[in-house]
Amino acid sequence: MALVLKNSSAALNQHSFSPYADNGGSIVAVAGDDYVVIASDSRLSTGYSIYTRDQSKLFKLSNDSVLGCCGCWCDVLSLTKLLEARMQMYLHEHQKVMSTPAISQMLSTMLYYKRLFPYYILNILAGFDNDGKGVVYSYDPIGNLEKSKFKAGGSSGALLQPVLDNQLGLSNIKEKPEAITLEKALNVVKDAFISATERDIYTGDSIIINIITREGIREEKLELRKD
Amino acid sequence: MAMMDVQSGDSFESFTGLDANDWLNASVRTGTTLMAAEYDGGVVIAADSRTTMGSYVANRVTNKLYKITNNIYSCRSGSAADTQAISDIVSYHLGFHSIEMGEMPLVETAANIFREIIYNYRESLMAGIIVAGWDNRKGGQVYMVPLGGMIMRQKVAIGGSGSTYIYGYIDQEYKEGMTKEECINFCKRGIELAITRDGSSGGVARIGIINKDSLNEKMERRTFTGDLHPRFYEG
Amino acid sequence: MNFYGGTIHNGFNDSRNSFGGFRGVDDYNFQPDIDRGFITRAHTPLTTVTSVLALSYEGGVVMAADLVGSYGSLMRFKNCPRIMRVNANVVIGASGDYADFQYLQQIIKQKIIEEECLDDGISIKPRALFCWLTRVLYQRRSKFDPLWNTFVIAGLQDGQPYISCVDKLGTGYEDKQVATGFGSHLATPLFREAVENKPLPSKEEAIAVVKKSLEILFYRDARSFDKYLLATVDSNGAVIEEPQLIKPDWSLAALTECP
Amino acid sequence: MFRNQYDSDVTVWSPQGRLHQVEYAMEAVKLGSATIGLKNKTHAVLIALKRATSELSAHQKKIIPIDDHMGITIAGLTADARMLSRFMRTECLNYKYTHSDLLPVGRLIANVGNKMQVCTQRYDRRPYGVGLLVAGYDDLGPHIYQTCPSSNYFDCKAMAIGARSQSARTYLEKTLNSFPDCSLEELVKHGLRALRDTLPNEVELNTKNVSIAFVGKATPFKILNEEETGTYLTLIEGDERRGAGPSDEPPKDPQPSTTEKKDPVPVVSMETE
Amino acid sequence: MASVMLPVEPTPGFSFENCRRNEFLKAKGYKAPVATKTGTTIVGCVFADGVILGADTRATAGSIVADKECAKIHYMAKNMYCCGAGTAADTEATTALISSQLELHRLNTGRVVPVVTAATMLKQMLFRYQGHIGAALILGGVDSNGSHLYTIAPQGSTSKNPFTSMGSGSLAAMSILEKCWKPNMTEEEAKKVIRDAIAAGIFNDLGSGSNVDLCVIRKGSVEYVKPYEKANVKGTRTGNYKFKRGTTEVLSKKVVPIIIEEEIVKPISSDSQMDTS
Amino acid sequence: MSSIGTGYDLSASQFSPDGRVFQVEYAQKAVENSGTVVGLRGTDGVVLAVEKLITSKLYEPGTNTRIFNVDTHIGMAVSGLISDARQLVENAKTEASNYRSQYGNNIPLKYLNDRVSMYMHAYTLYSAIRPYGCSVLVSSWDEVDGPSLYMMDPSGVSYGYYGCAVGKAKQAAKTEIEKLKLHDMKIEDLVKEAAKIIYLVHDELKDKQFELELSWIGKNTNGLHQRVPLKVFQDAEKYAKAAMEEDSDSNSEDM
Repeated sequence: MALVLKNSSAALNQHSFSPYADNGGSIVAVAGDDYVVIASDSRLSTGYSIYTRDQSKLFKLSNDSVLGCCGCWCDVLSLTKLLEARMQMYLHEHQKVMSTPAISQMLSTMLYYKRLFPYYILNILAGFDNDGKGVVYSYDPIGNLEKSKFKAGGSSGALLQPVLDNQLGLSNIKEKPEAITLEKALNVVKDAFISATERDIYTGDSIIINIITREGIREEKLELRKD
Repeated sequence: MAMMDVQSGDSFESFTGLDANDWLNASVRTGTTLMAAEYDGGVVIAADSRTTMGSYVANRVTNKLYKITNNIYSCRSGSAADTQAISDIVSYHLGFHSIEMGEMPLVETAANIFREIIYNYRESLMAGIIVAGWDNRKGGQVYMVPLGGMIMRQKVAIGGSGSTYIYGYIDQEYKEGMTKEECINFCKRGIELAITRDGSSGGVARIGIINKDSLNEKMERRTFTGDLHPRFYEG
Repeated sequence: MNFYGGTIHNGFNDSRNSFGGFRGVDDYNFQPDIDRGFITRAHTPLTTVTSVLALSYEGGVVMAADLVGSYGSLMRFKNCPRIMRVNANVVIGASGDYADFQYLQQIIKQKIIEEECLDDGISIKPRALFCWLTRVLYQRRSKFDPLWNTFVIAGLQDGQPYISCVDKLGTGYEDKQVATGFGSHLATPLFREAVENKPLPSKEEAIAVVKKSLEILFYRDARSFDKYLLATVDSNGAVIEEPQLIKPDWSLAALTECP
Repeated sequence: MFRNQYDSDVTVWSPQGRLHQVEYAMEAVKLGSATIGLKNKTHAVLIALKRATSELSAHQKKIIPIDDHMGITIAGLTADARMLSRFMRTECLNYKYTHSDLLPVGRLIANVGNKMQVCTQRYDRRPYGVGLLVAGYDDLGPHIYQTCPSSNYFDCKAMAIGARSQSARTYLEKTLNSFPDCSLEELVKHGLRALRDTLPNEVELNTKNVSIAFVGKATPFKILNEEETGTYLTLIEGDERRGAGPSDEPPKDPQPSTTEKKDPVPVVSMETE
Repeated sequence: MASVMLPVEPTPGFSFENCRRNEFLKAKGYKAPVATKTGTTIVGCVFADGVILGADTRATAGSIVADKECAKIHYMAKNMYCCGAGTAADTEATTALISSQLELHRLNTGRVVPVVTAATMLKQMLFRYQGHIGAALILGGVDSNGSHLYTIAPQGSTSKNPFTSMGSGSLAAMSILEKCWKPNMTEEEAKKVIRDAIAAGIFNDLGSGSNVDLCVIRKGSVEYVKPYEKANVKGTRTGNYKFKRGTTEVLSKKVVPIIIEEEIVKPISSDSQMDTS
Repeated sequence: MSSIGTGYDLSASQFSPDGRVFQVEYAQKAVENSGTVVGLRGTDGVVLAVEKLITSKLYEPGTNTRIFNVDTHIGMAVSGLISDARQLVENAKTEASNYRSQYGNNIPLKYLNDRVSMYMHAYTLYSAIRPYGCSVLVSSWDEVDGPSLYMMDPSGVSYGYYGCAVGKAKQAAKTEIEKLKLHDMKIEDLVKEAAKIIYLVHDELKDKQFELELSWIGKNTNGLHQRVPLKVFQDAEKYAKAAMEEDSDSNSEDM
């Protein structure tokens, strides 16, 4: 889902103010039956410069839900802060932590609330659905929610998604194994990012991977090309 | 020259000069402060050494005093490409012309060839040039050929974006019949004053002295490096 | 989502304010909810200031910024300090529109005075100031009336060197080094050389790298100046030193052939 | 003797310079069941006696979490407490949103105090008829704060409010100096003993009517479940009970009574110091 | 007989036939396509016995890396090389054109071609097209009167300096050059400075990447090292992405034979050959 | 107190037949029920001293402080209903903050004093709200105007003082103050004298425990209002206690 953004540096030149910026970055999430994996690159950029090489775009919302956001980083900060506040209010109100499906619905409404001045963000929420199976919810900037088993998005979303479709979706492959193991998911995610880094200048530096299982969230890091 | 130096054509961009990415698609400009002044026995020409792309200094040790012939130099301000191309063409014409005439080229002739080119192509050129030199007919001469393509002989001429800040200085300090050293200090101080106020000027002050000796040897040059600049009022 | 009720001025330096769309709180001291009368439209920067540099070192941080306020290409104001000492372990620097910086400086000063008056032994930490600043800038950005600045916050967060940066949209990030404006192109390579995948430099090394970067910025940034302020924050507190001069080397001029 | 004329509105000063409506509001705190707050160097503990309106009904909720680093127990009109706790929760959320840091406890209490004061000065509002014990932890360490309907608040080493809380206070005053160096477990035991002193003879502490919560340096505010409460209760099984004061004589509010030569010592005095 | 199929031999140089049409479309508000600006880092510096040029090897199309191993240091003459930044096609064509003219010039004059000649030819060509040819060049070479380094901007301005950098990574490179360059460096020292400058561009500028190419030009000898240093290596992928035969299911099969309708044989007679003398 | 119980003293918007507004007087009575507060102004600074009564051993030492910083250059000591007083402190802080944001410098004390006393007075006009039950001392010092000390009481009336006292032992404290030649006393001496007065007027019997609070502002603090440093505080307390012994043996004056 390409972020349609006019070239902000050109706009800045004529000193008309644009409230948006494209700070790059990509997110990939893969859900299995008893696990869900979500990964983001750690490069925050603007134009041809790198702001920082070490910015995680994954936000731990609860022990079984992690949100990956990239795109306009000022919107990402605002949305995630608001989300964390809303979740704490839910906890106070209902004395229980929000489930992933509940978060997914709330996030959708929060995005649509700003329909006429959107958050320019690619959101991918990873967690467990109501019957305990791994699930990936992905959104467009104004809250259109889609549930799936795997999803890629961000500046190199177009490069990553076909790899996932083939390797995880097993499209056009005759004998399909009955389930994708966590091993396989991790390998595909890492390899997809390595390939994306080759061809997308906004993706690189390193990947941060959150592996979410019933036991909790484990974090892995993998170095990528720094150019 | 009353109007704000239009050299910063993309004025808005360099006007604020804020956006660090403006150099990505900026054309090369010589922001520049130029001076040329007659003295008893010749002329002194002076310029700063900064060329900018937007607000990025593309070259901090530029030579803006461009040789046309041994005894005639042009001081370039405005688009680097335009002023270089024009100076090369004039230099070609004048070389050809002086061979035909069999005598040393006149400063006035050079100035008029500049005027001819800049006037006829005024829509597509951005060049503010001071032509200065010495010839045996009229001695030391300074000609001002600004953007519109007019021509004006002056005792002392200043040009480039930095010149706006030293009008007061030259009006007060210029005296006729200065000695060579007096004229050099007059020009050097002018450039230094402009450098401290104009963002598009900087680096070192390059000075050239043209007189009757310049006919056969290289023009005498002096360079006053940045660290020796005096510090003026910095309120 | 208009986060702060009331005008920006007294909106955000009053933590009792309502929260987003949740009017859960009844404001016990009447707060004039006047919006500023005139239309808020993005103004263009006029007097602008150039790069801010900040680099971490073992046990502290150093920040540097020159002293000129450019009015377009005119170096109009040569005494524009833009590194502000917030408290004993936080300094904040700004590039961009100098008027916007002065406006926000007043508000931060007032926020600090209120803390000092409380005299409860707690003073704002750099990350809190950074987060507060992102909210202020994001709100102004959302009203299309931005504070046209990039701020760099440097200090000690729980004893560890801390540097963060926010631009006029509210895009904020933390790193071991930051350079804004032209510094992001000219100083960042030298800063990354000094801190990336190696232990933090010593205080002297860090200051040397910063001074070399200032020198290169003076050569290459047409809106820079050779007089600057240097601030350090470490165990002996936040110190902004007296203005210092860059010592440039123009020997290159002689090497360029001039026919 | 002049109380009846001057005790109807909160905007009326009595000739002796007292606000009777506010003093009556202080009484409401005593209607709530007893609750105790105490702290050592690293933790702040809240212990509350939960009362069930009848055998059939569940026990009321006495301890309300505010944020990761703070929680409160209430004594008095629970509805008023709900409003105050909602205000405190919102303030903490605001501060976390704008500063990504925890709101220092003292500052929030000051805000709560100022918010409550408005209702003691205006005709159209009545004072909040509830006292809070606030346990919190911030850069300055653990805190126990007490707020009163008079909108005054106190930074305490330990405190007890609610029905028959005077006997708990006496216990606390005696063991006060040992608190700073107590372990968390020791601290909770002291609290439970103090709470037990407030019980009328026929009532015993059990996992149903006791609620324990604590907050500390690395421990976010936590209310113990029944099972955890049980383990602490068994720890104080052995200690003999110090006799509680006469069960229904409401002990003096911690504030001193202002002795008025002419006026008989009023049941309740307004702390005016 | 020129059948309609045969392409008409195009006249040399640029074709201007579409200019009037383009103006017409622009008047209608149609936005002309923008030649994608490619990022690059190219540097050059003079040292004791010659000139060293350096370049990265990434060509970008927008935000996508089009070529990871492209060569940006172009041959101009035996004693001269030229790095190009800006629009890849323009740098390629411009340097090739001038290189061929330099060869003719060398044959006509019988002498080593001076570097200033190449600089002048390049600047006059670029000036003629007023910057529409997006080529930013760094020309380095050694000739009879020493080693020279020229920077030529797309509009046609030139400058002659002991060190320089161009392209989107030029500022990153320039910070290293300003820090490390010294007059009369040895070849080893100069190579290190050039390598560091390009590396600064590769790692800090998104428009530049992959490897460092380097070209040392001394009096009478040239050493063009490509790659001088592979600054970045592709991550090793753990999965294997070869599909064994039969992975893709064959759903249906259909064979269509080729029918030959007519066969014509045309003999070529031997007497119509070219006149030779 | 002739019209107690006559019904003319039930709201601040009522005059009694003899022209008095009793609610204000009752509010002033509330001030007298609280600990004594003393303010002393010398040649080069102002000292504020408070007898903060301790009502329970369960409280932390610093609780219920009665001395506040309104701004960096203004101190405020309060007596009477402390929760009312805190509201006034908040109001004064806002005034000082608004002044600085509009005029760019520190609010002069006499102007702040006007603003806050008018604010207090507003609460003495209507029946829907009651007067503030506290008296407030404000102190400041600056290069040009030197030290200044004001006191505002529930009626909203305020005067500048060299020395003033409010609260429980107001009268006793005033007699002590009148003994001092404030005109030519330095701030270091004022601190000792203020501590002495508080200790002197403190009524051992009725309010067993109290905590002395001391703050000063003057040339020596270059215009910053601060708590008195520990060393100076301890010396002042020693001086006060010593003065108490002399006083109790000589036993000449009555309490």
